[in-house]
Amino acid sequence: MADLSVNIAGVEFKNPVIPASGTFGYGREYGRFYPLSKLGGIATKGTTLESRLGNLAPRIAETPSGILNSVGLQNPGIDKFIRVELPNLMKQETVIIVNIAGSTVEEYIEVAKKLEETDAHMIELNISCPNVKEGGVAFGVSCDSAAGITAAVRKVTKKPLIVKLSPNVTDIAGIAKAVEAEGADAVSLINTLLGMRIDIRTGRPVLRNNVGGLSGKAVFPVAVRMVWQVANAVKIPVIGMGGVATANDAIELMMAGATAVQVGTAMFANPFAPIEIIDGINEYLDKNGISSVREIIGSVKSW
Amino acid sequence: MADLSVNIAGVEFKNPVIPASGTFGYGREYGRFYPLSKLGGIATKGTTLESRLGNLAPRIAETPSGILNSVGLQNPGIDKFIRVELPNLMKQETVIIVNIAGSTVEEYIEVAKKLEETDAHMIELNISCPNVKEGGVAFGVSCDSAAGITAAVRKVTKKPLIVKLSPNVTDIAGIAKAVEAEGADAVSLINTLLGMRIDIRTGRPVLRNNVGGLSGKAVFPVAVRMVWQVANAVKIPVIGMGGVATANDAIELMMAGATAVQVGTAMFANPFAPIEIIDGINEYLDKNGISSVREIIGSVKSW
Amino acid sequence: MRYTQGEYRILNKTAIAKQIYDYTVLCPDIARIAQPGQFVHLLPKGFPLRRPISICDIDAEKGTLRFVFEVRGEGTAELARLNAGDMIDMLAPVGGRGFKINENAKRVILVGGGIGTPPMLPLAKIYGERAVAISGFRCSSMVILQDDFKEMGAKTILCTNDGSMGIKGFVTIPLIEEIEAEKPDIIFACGPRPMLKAVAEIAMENDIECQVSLEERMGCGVGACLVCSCKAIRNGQEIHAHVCQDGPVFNAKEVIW
Amino acid sequence: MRYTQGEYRILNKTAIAKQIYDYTVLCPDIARIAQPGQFVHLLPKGFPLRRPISICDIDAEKGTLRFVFEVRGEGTAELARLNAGDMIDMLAPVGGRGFKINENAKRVILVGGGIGTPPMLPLAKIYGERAVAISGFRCSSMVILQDDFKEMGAKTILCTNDGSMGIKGFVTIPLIEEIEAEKPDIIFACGPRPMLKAVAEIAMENDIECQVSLEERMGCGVGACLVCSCKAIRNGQEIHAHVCQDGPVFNAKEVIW
Ligand SMILES: Cc1cc2nc3c(=O)[nH]c(=O)nc-3n(C[C@H](O)[C@H](O)[C@H](O)COP(=O)(O)OP(=O)(O)OC[C@H]3O[C@@H](n4cnc5c(N)ncnc54)[C@H](O)[C@@H]3O)c2cc1C
Ligand SMILES: Cc1cc2nc3c(=O)[nH]c(=O)nc-3n(C[C@H](O)[C@H](O)[C@H](O)COP(=O)(O)OP(=O)(O)OC[C@H]3O[C@@H](n4cnc5c(N)ncnc54)[C@H](O)[C@@H]3O)c2cc1C
Ligand SMILES: Cc1cc2nc3c(=O)[nH]c(=O)nc-3n(C[C@H](O)[C@H](O)[C@H](O)COP(=O)(O)O)c2cc1C
Ligand SMILES: Cc1cc2nc3c(=O)[nH]c(=O)nc-3n(C[C@H](O)[C@H](O)[C@H](O)COP(=O)(O)O)c2cc1C
Ligand code: FES
Ligand code: FES
Repeated sequence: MADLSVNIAGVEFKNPVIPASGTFGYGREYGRFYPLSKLGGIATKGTTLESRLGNLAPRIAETPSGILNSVGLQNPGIDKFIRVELPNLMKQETVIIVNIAGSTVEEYIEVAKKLEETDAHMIELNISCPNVKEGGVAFGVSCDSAAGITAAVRKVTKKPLIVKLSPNVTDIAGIAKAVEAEGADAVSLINTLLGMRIDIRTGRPVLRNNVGGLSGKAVFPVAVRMVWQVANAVKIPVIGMGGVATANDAIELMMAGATAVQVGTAMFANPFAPIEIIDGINEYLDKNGISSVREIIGSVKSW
Repeated sequence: MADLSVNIAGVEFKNPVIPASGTFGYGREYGRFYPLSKLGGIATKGTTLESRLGNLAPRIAETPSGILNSVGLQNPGIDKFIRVELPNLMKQETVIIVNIAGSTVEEYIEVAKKLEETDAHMIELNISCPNVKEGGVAFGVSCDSAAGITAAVRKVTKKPLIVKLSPNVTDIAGIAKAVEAEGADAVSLINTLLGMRIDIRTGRPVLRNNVGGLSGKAVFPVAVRMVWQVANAVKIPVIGMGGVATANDAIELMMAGATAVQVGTAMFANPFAPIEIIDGINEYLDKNGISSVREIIGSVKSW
Repeated sequence: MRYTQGEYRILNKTAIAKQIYDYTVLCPDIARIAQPGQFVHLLPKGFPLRRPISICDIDAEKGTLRFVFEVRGEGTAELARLNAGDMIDMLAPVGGRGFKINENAKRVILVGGGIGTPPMLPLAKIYGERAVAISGFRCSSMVILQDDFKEMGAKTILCTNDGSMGIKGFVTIPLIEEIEAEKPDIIFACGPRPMLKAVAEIAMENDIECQVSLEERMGCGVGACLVCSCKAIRNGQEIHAHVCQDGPVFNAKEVIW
Repeated sequence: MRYTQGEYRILNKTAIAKQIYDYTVLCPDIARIAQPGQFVHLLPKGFPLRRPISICDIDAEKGTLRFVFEVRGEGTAELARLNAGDMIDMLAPVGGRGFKINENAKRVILVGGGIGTPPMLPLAKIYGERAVAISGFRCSSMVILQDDFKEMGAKTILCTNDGSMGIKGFVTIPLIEEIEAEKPDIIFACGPRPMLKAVAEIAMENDIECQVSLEERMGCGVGACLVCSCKAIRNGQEIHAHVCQDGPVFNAKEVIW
């Protein structure tokens, strides 16, 4: 049994595998498959100041080795989250990462302030959701706005702050450096790539929102590249995600520079994916005589 | 038999299906599967002023529903191309699109000038190749540099000028508008998305160049989205590509706004892909009582 | 309740109509707890997403489930390649709310449209002669399960759009006739949305309880990803309910059509 | 010449060693023109890329090709699921330059390393008793084709790294012995790059013609995509040759190791 623990911004994770925001609700559903305490952590569904209905259905489309989604931040609002969901989450003996979103800087600040009085372990600032009209992704695509919102939230929270980056940009490493400079304790990437499908029988976009976010195995090579670029550009830890479905994928992303990985879309086909990934990483380390998973972080030998 | 012909910048294509640059060499090899005259056109391998060796091998990696390549513009140089390859291409009774690349604006200009004295039908300006260190993609990722190079080449050529756009950008529609303003007659997209794979057995990137360009079905939803965005932003025709493997894919991309499609990676699994796509589009049109393929261009009914 | 996901043995496969297949799968743990109106979430090998398919028969004793599906796209085509003896990857039973059974109901009408017919069969099994099973199909080549409904003792009425078999026309024609003949306690329905809407309106006009099983594209199937939303009214408020968890069966009054 | 791509019937499949399979495929058009050293480009169903596999035997009369491959990753695992009677998607024959056969050669040495052994068999067929077939494997469980070489009349020498069968050590040991015993006209070799390099050096030192079959990751397989490059010297110039079209067989002198 190798040492699977990793440390991100002072927070200890028993292992580096975390279900990704938006694919795991608030943990209740997958908690009916396995004890949540097995997980390294949980990133909750993106939560906003007020409750939101999200976009109209259809909200999902299948693509080659991937999916598009356009949920659009449906959530009960931060107050109800803190009242109803957080207490249950805090009982699960795993790291709770609260993913927050908003349409204005003020909204992000308000949400972060409300979380400051809770026991939640970390905040993940979603400045990269492609499925909301105002705000959301807009903050994530320029260095200035990404830096601005990071600085603003940094002022109101002492909790470790992860900034989640959008892949729909020319220079993701530049944005990572900008948020690092403003006090982000870690970055997570990648959120979804903007995509579209059209049903040629009806001539209509499959998603009612026309476009949606691409995730799943299809995006994995883009995730590896971006994690590698960002890990080479910043000193803070990188949490990698995008198409991770197996232990080998997780190891590859960690070699590229990720300290931990998130797993999303893969759970729709295999609800046990996070558990199998944890077991698989352990097996790999044992087989290769590596005593700690931390040894593989950023270990890629680039040409 | 429906009317499959389309017109791009005054050039008549007998059908809207064109093998993509870099995947079809100069036509000789696939010409041993079927007469090249069946094709709407041919986009040649990217050609530079001097001959180039390209990157070291391995230059290809497989990914879920896609591939990464890092060929890096290996080519015999424009003079040899004009002397040895172009005469053969011009005999094939199809539209010849010469894809050109370079490291400096001057190099692009020189290449375009040399082509001016030939019979080649169109020029495709590759400002988006991710596999060369200097130039190449650098021109394609900012509006200013994309506009600048388009303007410079525009001055030296009367041939219809297609500018090929990079998907590795925050705002592809903005770049399309910028090159349109400088006299591009059409845009083609998408070139490859930058990606990476690591062989976890060796800890080495699979590609000797570390990173490479992602193409194939995996990128199709990104291509549909970008074609749709660009077609809604510019008045010049859009040539769509990225993961097209079947007639249905081609129809979907045309509904999104493409006047023609290019087909690349799909040929590696199925050398007859372009021919099957042409036949399939014809069948679809006949079955749906549509008399011309032009009716489906941009016909998507967005929500 | 814990969710179950795994590979289960296919005991039987029958082609029952053009591109429509009928499977029986051995899964005692699931058969013991599955309820009418719930569904199974099937993984076509190699695909990113599972396919939701209604449960068509539950045999707790034999430990089997039965479901019937039509090949529509690539995923169902892949599933249809599986044969008796093969294993199928199933997440089941899913669906937070199946049909609400009123044991005391004296007369119920089951309305199934096309591939929405299968989930009506467990209801026919429960209500037997108290049930009228109205099924509508596009044409005779798509007709399924009529003998099964008869076997359960239900009055079995068949419609086809083109009149190639049974009554020519929509299910609403015999539905209205049956209501006029004797008002039922409940109408259960599953099928294309326009059909469900028409049935719901008829139920409303006649003040009859109506339970509809809805379809929506799904991700997780268990309530975690929120993709399978449908507009509904609850406690006077418009909400985006989730078909997999808040349904797939809804009281027709809750649905915003 | 036209290229041929299509689905061909598998006549026979045999597991000949751990994870190594031997296929015979009916493809008269291809068998008629295929040459030793060429390969077939096989598509595992659903994969973006084909897999290059050397031709191991050509029977123009029966219209069959034979090839042998080891399961290395997901693509070869998918191919290995195919059985006799199934169809296989094949683009063949590919390889612009196979082995250059000198009919007059009196003595040739064939050096095969591991899964590089199969392409040596067509040469043994041609040269018969004039050939010495040296094969090297990691261990006894991976040994293949030794009886086939004997059947062709070749002097058959086996090495394993761990000595679990035949000579313990590398193929270069018997190679040097055989050269010393009697200098051959040509050495043909296929196998891992370090082995090829060692063989090439020995050939160079002894001034013997040496033809090596190289491996590189491929896209199109026909010379169009330029991904399968290898550094070579031609006309005194360093070039990036393409294994699929300029090879897979190269004169060892051309290769930059
Ligand atoms: C609760 C529920 C019960 C169902 N019961 C049955 C049944 O008993 N028998 C039957 O034949 N069909 C049933 N369906 C419909 C069935 O799920 C779809 O026909 C099937 O998912 C189509 O998959 P495909 O691979 O053929 O199509 P594709 O078009 O390739 O599928 C692409 C994606 O869209 C989704 N999708 C496409 N059509 C539908 C649809 N109508 N509903 C939901 N998702 C869709 C697929 O699941 C997949 O994610 C049910 C749907 C739901 C939601
Ligand atoms: C000309 C030639 C002849 C060959 N002949 C044989 C043979 O007769 N028997 C045999 O067992 N093997 C042979 N090989 C090697 C064989 O092609 C690879 O083992 C196979 O492609 C691996 O595929 P995979 O799906 O198992 O591996 P994966 O790792 O899943 O493959 C991923 C990608 O890398 C490529 N790749 C991986 N390893 C190699 C390799 N060594 N060479 C080329 N591409 C590779 C694959 O083709 C695929 O595109 C030959 C290779 C070449 C170039
Ligand atoms: C249905 C769905 C909903 C998502 N919702 C959110 C969200 O609320 N907040 C967020 O930061 N990311 C959200 N994401 C993005 C994922 O957290 C993750 O970044 C992305 O899906 C890539 O990982 P994957 O390929 O493993 O799914 C969502 C993704 C999916 C598929
Ligand atoms: C092996 C390979 C080489 C390529 N070379 C070029 C090139 O020289 N110039 C260019 O503009 N695009 C080049 N491309 C990009 C393709 O033309 C195309 O834009 C991309 O592959 C997406 O289409 P596809 O998914 O159909 O392959 C190359 C692509 C591949 C796979
Ligand atoms: S499918 Fe995930 S919530 Fe319904
Ligand atoms: S594989 Fe395409 S040129 Fe060799």
